[in-house]
Formats: sequence, structure tokens, C-alpha cells
Amino acid sequence: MLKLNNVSVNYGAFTAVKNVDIEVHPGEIVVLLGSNGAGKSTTFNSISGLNKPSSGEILYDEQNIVGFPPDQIVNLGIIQCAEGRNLFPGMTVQENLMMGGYVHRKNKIHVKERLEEVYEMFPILKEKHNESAGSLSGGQQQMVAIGRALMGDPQYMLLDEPSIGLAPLIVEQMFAKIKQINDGGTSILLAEQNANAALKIADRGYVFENGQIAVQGTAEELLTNEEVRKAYIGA
Amino acid sequence: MLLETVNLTKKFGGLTAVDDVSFSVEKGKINAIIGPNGAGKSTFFNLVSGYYPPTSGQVFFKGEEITRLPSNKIARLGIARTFQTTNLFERATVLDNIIVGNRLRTQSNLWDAILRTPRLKREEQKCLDKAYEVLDFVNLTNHAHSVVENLTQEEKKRVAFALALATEPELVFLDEPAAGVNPDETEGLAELMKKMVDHGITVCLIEHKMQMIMSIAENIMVLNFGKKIAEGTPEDIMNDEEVIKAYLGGERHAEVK
Amino acid sequence: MSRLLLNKRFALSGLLLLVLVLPLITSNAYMIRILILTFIWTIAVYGLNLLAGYTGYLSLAHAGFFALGAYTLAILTVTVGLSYWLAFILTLVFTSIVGALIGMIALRTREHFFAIYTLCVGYIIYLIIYNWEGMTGGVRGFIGIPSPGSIGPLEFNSQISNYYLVLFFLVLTIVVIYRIVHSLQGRTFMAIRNSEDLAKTIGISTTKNKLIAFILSTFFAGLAGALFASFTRFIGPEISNITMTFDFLVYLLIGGIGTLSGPVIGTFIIVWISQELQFLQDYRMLVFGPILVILIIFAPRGISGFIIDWNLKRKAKKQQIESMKDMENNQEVKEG
Amino acid sequence: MDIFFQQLFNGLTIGSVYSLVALGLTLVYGILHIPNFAHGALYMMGGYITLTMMQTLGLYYWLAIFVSIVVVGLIGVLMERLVFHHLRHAPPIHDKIAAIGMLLFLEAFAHRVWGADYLEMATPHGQVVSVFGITFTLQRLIIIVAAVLVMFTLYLFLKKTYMGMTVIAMSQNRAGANLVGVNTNKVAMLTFFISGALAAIAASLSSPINLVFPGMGHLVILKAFVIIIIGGMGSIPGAIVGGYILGFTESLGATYISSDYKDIIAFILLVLILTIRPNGLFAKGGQS
Amino acid sequence: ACNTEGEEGSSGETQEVSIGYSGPLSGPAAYYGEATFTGLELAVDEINEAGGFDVDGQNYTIDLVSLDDQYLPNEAASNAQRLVEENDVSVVYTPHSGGIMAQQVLNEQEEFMIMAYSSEPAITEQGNSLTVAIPPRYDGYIAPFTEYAMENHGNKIALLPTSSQYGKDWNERLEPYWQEQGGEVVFNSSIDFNKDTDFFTILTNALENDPDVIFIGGPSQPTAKVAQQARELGFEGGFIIMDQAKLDEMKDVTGTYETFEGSVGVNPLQYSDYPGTAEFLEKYQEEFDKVPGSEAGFHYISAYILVEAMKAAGTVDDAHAIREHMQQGIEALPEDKKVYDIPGILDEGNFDVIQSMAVVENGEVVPVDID
Ligand SMILES: Nc1ncnc2c1ncn2[C@@H]1O[C@H](COP(=O)(O)OP(=O)(O)OP(=O)(O)O)[C@@H](O)[C@H]1O
Ligand SMILES: Nc1ncnc2c1ncn2[C@@H]1O[C@H](COP(=O)(O)OP(=O)(O)OP(=O)(O)O)[C@@H](O)[C@H]1O
Ligand SMILES: [Mg+2]
Ligand SMILES: [Mg+2]
Repeated sequence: MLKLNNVSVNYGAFTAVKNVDIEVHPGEIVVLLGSNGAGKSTTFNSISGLNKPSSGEILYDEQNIVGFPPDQIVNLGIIQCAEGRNLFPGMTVQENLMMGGYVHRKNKIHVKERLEEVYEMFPILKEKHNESAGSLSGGQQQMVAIGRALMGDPQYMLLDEPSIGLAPLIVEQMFAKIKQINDGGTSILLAEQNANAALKIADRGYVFENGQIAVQGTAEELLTNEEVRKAYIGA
Repeated sequence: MLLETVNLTKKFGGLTAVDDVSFSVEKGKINAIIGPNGAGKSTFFNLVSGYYPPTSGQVFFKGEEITRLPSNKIARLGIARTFQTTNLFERATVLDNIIVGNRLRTQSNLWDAILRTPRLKREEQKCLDKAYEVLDFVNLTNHAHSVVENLTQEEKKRVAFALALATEPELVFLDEPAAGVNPDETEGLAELMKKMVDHGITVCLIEHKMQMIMSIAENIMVLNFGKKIAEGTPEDIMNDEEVIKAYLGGERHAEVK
Repeated sequence: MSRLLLNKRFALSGLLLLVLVLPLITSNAYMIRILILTFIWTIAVYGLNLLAGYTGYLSLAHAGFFALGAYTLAILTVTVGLSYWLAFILTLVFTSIVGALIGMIALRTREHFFAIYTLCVGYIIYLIIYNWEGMTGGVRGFIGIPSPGSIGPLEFNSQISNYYLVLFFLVLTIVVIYRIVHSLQGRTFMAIRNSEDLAKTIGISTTKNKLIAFILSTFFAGLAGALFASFTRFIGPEISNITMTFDFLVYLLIGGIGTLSGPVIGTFIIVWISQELQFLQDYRMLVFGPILVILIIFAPRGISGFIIDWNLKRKAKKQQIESMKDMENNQEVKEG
Repeated sequence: MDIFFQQLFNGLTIGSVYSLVALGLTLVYGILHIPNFAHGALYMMGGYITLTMMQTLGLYYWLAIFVSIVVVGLIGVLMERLVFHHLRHAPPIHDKIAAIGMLLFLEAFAHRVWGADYLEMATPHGQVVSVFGITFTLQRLIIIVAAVLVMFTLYLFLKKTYMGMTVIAMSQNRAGANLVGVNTNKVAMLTFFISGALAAIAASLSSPINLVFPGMGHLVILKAFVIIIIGGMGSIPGAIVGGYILGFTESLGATYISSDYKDIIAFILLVLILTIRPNGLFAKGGQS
Repeated sequence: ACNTEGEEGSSGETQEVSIGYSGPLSGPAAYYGEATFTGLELAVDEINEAGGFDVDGQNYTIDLVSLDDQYLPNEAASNAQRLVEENDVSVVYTPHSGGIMAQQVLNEQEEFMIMAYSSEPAITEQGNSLTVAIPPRYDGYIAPFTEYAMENHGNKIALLPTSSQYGKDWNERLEPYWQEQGGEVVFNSSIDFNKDTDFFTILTNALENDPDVIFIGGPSQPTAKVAQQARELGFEGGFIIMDQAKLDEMKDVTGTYETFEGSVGVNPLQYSDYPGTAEFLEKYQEEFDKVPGSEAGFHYISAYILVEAMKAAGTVDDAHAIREHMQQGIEALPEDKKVYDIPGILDEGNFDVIQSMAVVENGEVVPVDID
């Protein structure tokens, strides 16, 4: 399982994340709620090794992975689909997805299969497989990003606000896919603004407020929690 | 009718991103463009704001044709826009980002700068006042001197608004202003847009957040595969079968009701 | 802030005073010569800074325009036989015009492409000077350029008088640049540097303003060139060589690109270092190269950039402390 | 008539050298966005090391070249580790200056170690061949063939292998590459190694027709830079075609227009190309 | 430059007189800078080891101060001024015309003498009163070279020297003379050794007009390459080799004199037999273990002439006096230092060097006297 023991992250003098404890058990979908700048992405990035916690430990199956370089963490099976997508704009959609399969590059057949699965999941990408990713629309790019993460078939997948800029219909499908991915055995840590949709598929959730965990509990608990409703579900 | 497009079309190689769209932005209202990803919304913005030249069709602003005008000329006519991704000068302060926004309304040139003419002094003061005015409008006055890179998403969006407003536009195009902004902050942005309209600025936005759109927009156009599939009031749109099929989807439809 | 500005003023006037009286203190003609040259380079570097630093377009043709200024003055005074100051004015006009013409085409390209485009232009200027013996003297160089002509009672054939003349132009340059940068025009340049697309959408004519910046840069390059020609009174094609452009770049970057004090600081320090390293003989570059690299890595925004950041940090700290204090006070209030 | 073909051949020879140098640059410039003005110094080191191997260790030409490839490749890696790595977040102009610093250093270094004189590199392939009125030495034939081979391999590497794709991916989004499990440091080092190796090859092949001396890098570096831009940054075919275009313009320009002004002719042509195609011949989408 | 005056003669113990040098010690032209400087260095060391020299009763040793100018005129001028200010030199050696001309702008008012190693006519034609041009006037070679080449090969010549100033000057004299002698110039261009990687192109064009003779020149090694490639392209005539290039150094590149069969050029120092040559060669060899070129030789001899001139002038720091006593200096030059034969100095300030040439026949260098 993936476990954060009172992790803190600083940017210079400013502390973006303070003493956070998070657990993701195998097979779970766990959602991180929180307004902008609450510290979700920062948390994700320190799990992925993109920035280093100033204190605390991140355990993956009892092994502290703090200080591991990003590529090693990906190889362990923790793959992030980052906010802002981080695509390779000049490369074609297909090449982007292929890159997602980088960790399995030795096993060409496997990569091919994954590619087909991704195309199945996002048919539009198959249509555009030869376009440069940069020319895709915002939403299409988001799909490429998720597809790319899937290519590495992760044990734990970190999804940072996957629904940003997606059409409602697509959002629905997106969450359905996430569920589907999860049913496929991948544990998922999900950062979302769209608490409503997210909690519908999640098992448990944490609510971030300026860098700290304000509320946590099962999806039901959170869905029924008044403040949470007010702040993150509106209506 | 402030801005009008006639059979506007944009092709990228084989793909037709915007396909024969005729749409008119109504003065003094909040107009919205919705549609699935890749429907051509942003491209549509890029066309009317002179960022891309259209493949065919025309654009009229207050009756006069502005098709193929360079974007800076269009801005001068009173059309402002924000980008789907904010591209501000991250290392500078909010104020420094915004002062230049009113540049297009000033005359002073190099010589004024070198000779420090009264005109320059006057106009610089004008730009400064304008900057504070718009900052106050989007209530970021307290952040005037903070460096942009330390702002949150939502604050950055407001700065982008402010910059657009500093050009003294009659019409602003906002590309997904509320993307990546949480519900209660979204409310705030919605209020801000209403406020603009109250101040006589016509708004046209792209958004995927239906609750917001449905609550503030008065006139909505729906694009799908570059084609206009519907136009009308929120009610019309929400009950339009094709729109539901192409975009809203069943559940969401129910929920907003 | 105001305090900072104050002692900045103070420092500046102090510096100015120093350079003003320097020739009276020292009689070391070599030192004066180096100073004069440093002033001249600095003027050129300011031109580069306006374009590369404030507008975001790195021109590698700068030495080309510097040489253009120098040779134009030489040709107008010697070959054509015009009076010095007339030739001087014409030189500035001419370089600016050439700048405008080249700018119009070159500015269609961006980033790396612009850099290399101007690199080619600079190299072509070099080749022309090198090959067009009839006009430029080719490799042999151009001999017998006159010192600046006298203006009324002022004569400029002694080194000291040249010193003050060049100093005058340097101060003038700094004032002009300062005013440009701290004006709407300057902000316009910076808006373009930040994001050309955004600049366009807020109604700035990027084409026009980029061209202005380019012409300005060539103007100052030409000015420096003209002063150089009439000070050294002998010029060779190597002043148009790309290595010269690189020298300018080094001065600018080490000093701090996109800062006002950068060009002065950078030029002085680098010229000084390379003169000091003379005793190393042919080991010189063995030391100078690494120094350059280290400076770039550890002071990426140049020396003045370094100082600015440091000031900002200090201020930020102060603010933090103050705000903390406030909080404490508030709490006390509450508690009390 | 056969002077025309002779000159085509000459253009081909010199063009091949340009292309080889340009390729090394395209990798680091087009792909890592580092304008490595020190590439000329790598080229120079390539010449000297091959020469030293032949003279002091008495190695056979090709063996010496192999050693040189490895050594210069490593120097390239060193550059990346010690300098460019620390500048990866800085704008390209910083790399330019840092590169100049290293250029100055390496030239001074060569000057100290090997002296300032021109040195001769003897090739075992000096034989003069003459067919259909075209005269050339075996060495020149080797240059042309080798160039083609190297280019082809490199092209395959970048387009057809995962490693190659990784290099390109990283150039477009370092964080993105990280997120898919690429060790970006390794890739950067690899790129610099290849670049250095290419410089070594180019120098070792061309030295026998010229000489080895501290300034030899200047002969090619400027042109190589222009070439990769003309070709469209990071475009392998661009670098190749650009190299040949320049080679031919020089040889034919010298023949049919003026040999004193051949450089001007070449550069004006390059400027014209850029004027018509501001993003280079093989400009890719999403450029500028 | 007048600190020493006060003490002159008064104190018995040795004083130092500084002599300046500014040349390309780094950068592309460093090989040339070294060639010139080493000659000077050798002479100065000898003089000092021999206990210096006396100028009316006062004994002096030489402090040779060298500064790098990377072949840049402006730097050379700065260096000169620095040497005057900080080392009180009254003599500055500079081995490139650009630097010399830049220095001539100020040498008369700063009162230092330029020991100029450049055969660029302009530097003395200017009428600068404090300039001494060391190397021989190359125009002496034009006639004999032409004569030999025409006799042995024919009268069609292709001109392909280095594109440096020196090369151009040679061309300007050689071309008209060749034509006067009834010769024909079939190709006239120049090679820039700082820009060209390969000489096949230009040679192809030159040989297209099948010349009997090719005029080449520049630094020895690249010049040798030109000759070699001309042979590869099937050229069988002879070369006229500009004096900057030395046959012996050229041979080091091609490994044999055969490449230059039938060529005419200056007689390499190592084959000439002036009184001082042998000893100089030997000393230079053991000091820098390589064969000296004429740059070294001329700097060596000039240093001794300078010292003699100082003696004759009775001063070490009055540049004018020293310049005026150059002739005496030359006459007083000890036999064993005569690396070259220099009977005197011309009015404009050029050393009047007796030139010697050599031709390559049957793979051998054969010295030939110029009559
Ligand atoms: N590179 C950085 N340097 C300095 N501060 C940063 C940096 N990245 C993030 N921050 C700050 O850290 C805090 C947390 O940022 P983070 O991106 O983790 O929030 P978030 O929950 O992901 O917000 P969003 O919903 O907008 O993605 C914010 O205040 C942000 O301004
Ligand atoms: N510069 C371009 N070159 C090629 N194709 C492009 C370009 N810009 C957009 N497209 C294509 O045009 C279509 C419309 O893109 P656009 O960005 O307008 O979609 P959108 O409606 O804004 O979608 P989203 O809501 O996801 O932002 C997409 O299929 C996209 O791939
Ligand atoms: Mg985030
Ligand atoms: Mg969009």
C-alpha cells in the first residue's frame, strides 16, 4: 500500500503541505478534495519524486521512497497524470502514448496491447493518433495524458484534476473510466474540484485546506458532511 | 447585436475546426459557447480576435467588417480576450502586468519617453489609475504588489480579467475562466462577469461548468465538430435533444433540473 | 524602498564624481585608455540590452552594426572628407537606417531563428568589410581617422578630452535608456518579451515596437562604433567579427541582462578581469573561461540581478518579521 | 563540363563534413535546446586526440578514431554534467555564454598541451583515384560514405528506437519525460555523448585533408550553426540537406561566380532561405 | 619613461631596462606569436647571462615584458600604452601590421619605438619617425623567383596566396612584374586559411586554366597542404612560394620535398650559412627543440642590433636617440650573431636585408644566390 507519514513540503520559506498523513490501500479509490492552492498537486509531486518533502516519509509497501528519482518511482508502478498534462506537444498522439509505455519498452507486444486498450477507452485518440499532441483541444489533451499514464499500467495511479476543461458528458465518461481502471486492479489517488462526481466513485477521501488535512472519511461521510457540501459541491 | 460572424470557417489541413458558423453576440448580455472538447470553441475565439485568419466567412463588429484584421487592431476597436491558459508575466508584480494593458489607449511614443514630455507623464498616470481601477473592479487591490507566480489559480484568472478590462473593451471573450476553480470561487467569478455586464461590457465565454452557464448566460451557442448545433436560452439548450446527446449527457441533464 | 532609492542616488552621484575627477588624480594614460574603451563598449552593450534584455530578441549582428558605425565614420571623414561632426551625425542616421531595413526582415523570425539570422547578417557585414578593400582597406584596415573635431573652444585631440567626450556620451546613453525603460515605451517592450501573443491581444503593435527596439540597438551600436573609430583612429575588420558580439554578450550577461546597471557593471568587471589576467600570458584563457562559466552558473541573472534579488529577499524577510510581529500584537490585544 | 562534376564532388566532400558537424549540434541544440558554441572545440579535440593516438601510441587510423570518439564523447558528457546541467532552467543565452567559456578553455588547453602549430594527420587512405575525369583521394570518398552511414544510423536511432524517441520527448517536456519513467539525466548525457562522438568523427575524417590546430573548430562551427537553423532546428534531414546545400553553394559559387566572394554568396543564400522560410526548410509543427 | 635617467652612470651596480613585446600569444595566431617571441626570448636570455651590456659606464640587463594581444590592433595599442606606463619601456616589439598601425597612432607622442615585424609597406611609408621594420622587403624576391619559374616551367601562372594582407601585397607586385616579363596570369584569387577547410575547390578552378606555375603562400603547413592537393589534382608544374612559408616546415607536412619539385622560395634558415646561423640553430634547437623559422631568426638578431644601438646612442630610454643610432647598431653587430646578413637600415626604417632564395631540385633544397 501507499502511505504518507506526516509529510511536509516547503517552497523556499513557504510551507505548501504540513504534516499530512494519507493512506491508499490496494484496490482503493481515494480522493483529495481542496480548493486551489490547497496543496494537492504538491502532495502528488512529492509522491512522484518531482519535489522532495522537507520532512516525513512516503512508504510504498513498507519501503520509504522519499528521495527516489522520479523515473525509479514510475518503475515501482506509481504513475502520475499531472495537472497541466505535461504532454510532448511536438510528438504525435501515438508517440505520446508509446512514451507512456516507456517502462515496458522491453516488451513490445505488451505495449501494443496497452495501446489498443487505450484507444478502445478513448476512440477520439485513435482518430487523431497521427496529429501532434499540441494541436489537440484542451479536453483531447487531457485524454492523451490519462491514456499515457495508463500505458505504464500502474499499481497506483495519481490523477491530478482529470476533469479540468472536460465537457460534462466526457467528465461522466471519465469518472466511469476511472472506476473501470480501478476495477482493473489499479489503486487510484485522485485530486478533484468536482467533489460530487469524484466522491460517487471513491471509497474514501481527504479534504485539504491550506496544506493540511481538514476532514477525512469514507465517501458517504464526506458526501453528507455539510461544510464539504457547501465548499466543494456547491448546491 | 455587437459582434456577428457570417459562415465563419477554419480548416487545419484536413480538419475543419470551425465549420460555417454564423453567430451573433448580443450587446449587454452574457453570451456563452459550449460544446464537447475539440468542438472548435477556442478556435472560434481565435478567429474573431484575429489570432488566426479564417479560411472563409466574415466577422463584423458594430457593423464594420474586421475579418483578417491583426489582433492588435481588433483590440483597439474594443475587443478583449483571455486565453484558456493564462500567460501572464510570472516574475513581475500584478500591477506591472496590468499597467501596460491601457497602452493601446495612449499616444505617447519614443520621443515622449526620451524627452519626458507632459503628455507621457499624463498618460502614465492614466495607465496607473486605470490599472488600480480594474484591480479594484476584480477586487485584487490588496494584491497589487504581489508577484504573480505566488498567486493561486483563481487569483491569476482575476488578473487576466483585469488585464483584459484595462484595454477598455466593449466586448470580452473569456476562454474557460472557471476551469480548475472550485465551486464557491466559481460563484465569485460568475458574480464578476455579471458585474462586467452591469458596467456595460458585453461578455462572451466558453465554459464547461453547466450550473454556472445555465445560471448566468442569456444566450448560448452549442458547437459540435465545428458546427453550430443549437443556439438559444438556457432552457432551450437544456431541453435540446441533440445537445443532450452530444454534450450534456443524461445524468447531468437531470441534475441541473 | 525610499531609503534604498536614496542611497542608490547617493552611490550613483558618487560614482559619477569619481569618474569625473579620475583623470586629474591619475596620470596613467594606459588606465585612461582602458576606461575610454570600457565606456565605448558599455554604450554598445546598452543598445544590445534594450533589444535582447528588454524586448527579448537576441541579435548576434551587434558587432556588425558597431563596425558599420566605425567604418561609416571613417569613410565619411577620410574618403568623402566631410567635417567630423557632420559625418558623425550622418553615421548615426545611416546605421539606424540600415538597422531599420535589416530589422524589417529579420524580425519576422523568432528566438533561435532570429539569433542565427542576425548571426548571418553580422557575418555578411564582416565579409563585406573584409573583402571590399577599395572602400574599407580590407584586411589592412583603415588608417588615419581624425580625432573628433573641435566644438567651438572644445578640442578633442588629447586623450583626456576624448575621455570626457566619451564619458559625456555614455552618461547621455544611460539617461536615455533609463527614460525609455521607465516609460510606457519600455513597458511595451517588456510586454513583448513576456509574451508576444498576449501583447498583441492587448492591442500592442508588436511589429512596430520590435522594429523600434531593433533600430535603437543599432543606433547605439553605431554611436559606439563611431566613437571607437575616432578614438583609436585605426580600425580593422576584426571589430565586426562574431567574437566581438560575444564579448558584448558576455559583458551584458555577467552584468545582468535586462537590468539598467548590468551593462556598466558587466563591462567594467570583465574588461578589468581580462586586463588583470594578462600576467598569465597564454594561460589566460585557461582561467578566464572557467571564471565565465562559474559566474553564469552562480549568478544567472548577472551581478546586478544578483544584487537585486538579494535586496528583494532581504525586504521579503523584513516584511515577514513585521507581519509576524503584527500577529503577535493582535493576539496580545485579543488576550488582553 | 567535367569541372562541373569535379566541383559537385568537391562540394559533396566539404558538405559531408559540414553535415557531420551540424548533426552533433542539431542533437544538443535542436533537441536539448542548448546552443553549444563549444561544439567547435569538441571537433578540435577530436582531431588532436586521434592524432595523438596515432603518433604517440602508434595506433592504426581507424582504431585511433574509435578512441577519439569515446574520449570526446566523454568530454561532451562532462560538459553536460559540469555546466549545462546546472543551466537547464536558464534561457538559451546563458548556455551560449557558458559554451563560449568552455570554448576558450578548451582552445587554451589544446594550445598548452599540443602547442600552437599546425599539425599534420597522415591517412592510410591517401591514394589518388581518378574516374570519368573526376579526381579524388580515397580519404574524400571515405568522408562522403561515412557521412551518409552516420546520418542514416542516427536517423534510425531517433525515429525508430525507444531511446531515440525518449530524447525527443525529453526535449519537449522534461517533467513529462520524468513522469513516464525516463531518467532525464541519463538521456541528456547520452545526447551529449553522441554529439561529441559525431564531432570526433567529423574532425578525424576531415583532418587528413586539412590540418590539426587549436583554431580548427572555427572553420566549421559557424557554418554548422547556420545549417541546423536553415534545416529547421532539431531536424536531422534538415542538418544533412543544409550541409550539402552549403557545400555545393561554396564549390559551385566559387567556380561560376567568384571565389573571393564565395562565403558571402553562401551566407546570402542562407539568409534568403530564412527570409522565405522563417522557420527553416524542414520546420516542424508547433514551431515558434 | 625617464626614471633611470637620474641614476645613470652614478651607481655602479646593474640596472634593468624593460623591453616590451605585444603579440598573439593566445588565439588562432598563437603559433605565429610564439615563433616571433621565442627568438627574442633566446637573445635576451643570452645577453643577460652574459652579464648584460654597458651603456656609458652603466651596466644593464634586459627585462623582457610580453603581453598578449590576440592579433587585435586595439589590444596591441592598449598593451603598448600599458608597457610604457607601467614598465617604462621605450621599445615595443609587435609582429603584426594591424597592431603596429594602431600603435603608430600614439607612439610618437608617447615616445616609444616600435620594432615592427611586418613587411607591410604602409607601416614605414607613413613616415613614422619611431618605427623600425625588421623583415626584408619582399619585393627583392619578385624578380628572381619569376625568372626561375618562367625558365623552368613556362609563363602561365595562377596566383593563390593567403588572403592575408601580406599575401595581397605580394600579389600586387608579382602580378604586374610577371606580365612585364611576358608572362600570363591565368587565375588570380586567394585562400583564407581561417575560413577554408578544403582547397580542392579553388585548386580545381585554378588548374582548369592549366597554369605552368602556381604562386602559393601563407603559414608553411597549410601552404604545404595547398601544394599537396594541387599535386593530387594532377598539377605537374612548379610553385612560387611566398617568403612567409618555409620549405623545411612545408616538408614536415608532406614528408618529402618531392611535392615541391621545381619550386622556388626563400632559403630556409637551416640551409643558409651566415656567420651566426649555425650557432643560433643549435641554441634554439636545444631551447625549444624545433627548427627555428625566419621570424625567430630575425627577432633574435634584431635584439642584438637594438642593444648595440642603445650602446651607440648612449641611452636606454631615449627612443629617438636609439632609432637614430640603429645604423651604428647594425654595424657594431658581432659576427657570431649574424644570423642574417644585414648591412644597414633604409631611411624609411626597413632593415636592408640581403635576401637568399632556394629551389627544390631532385627532391633537394638547393640554395641559390640572388645577384
Ligand atoms: N513551484 C512553486 N513555487 C512556489 N510556490 C508554489 C509552487 N507550486 C505551488 N506553490 C504554492 O503551493 C500551494 C499549493 O499548491 P498546489 O498546486 O499543490 O495546490 P493545488 O491544491 O494543486 O491547487 P490547484 O487546485 O490549483 O491545483 C499554493 O499556494 C501554490 O501557490
Ligand atoms: N493550431 C492547430 N492546428 C491543428 N489543429 C488544431 C489547431 N488548433 C485546434 N485544432 C483542432 O481543432 C479542433 C478544435 O480545437 P479547439 O481548441 O477549438 O477545441 P475546444 O472547443 O476549445 O475544446 P476544449 O473545450 O477542449 O478546449 C480540435 O480538434 C483541435 O485538434
Ligand atoms: Mg493542483
Ligand atoms: Mg478550448
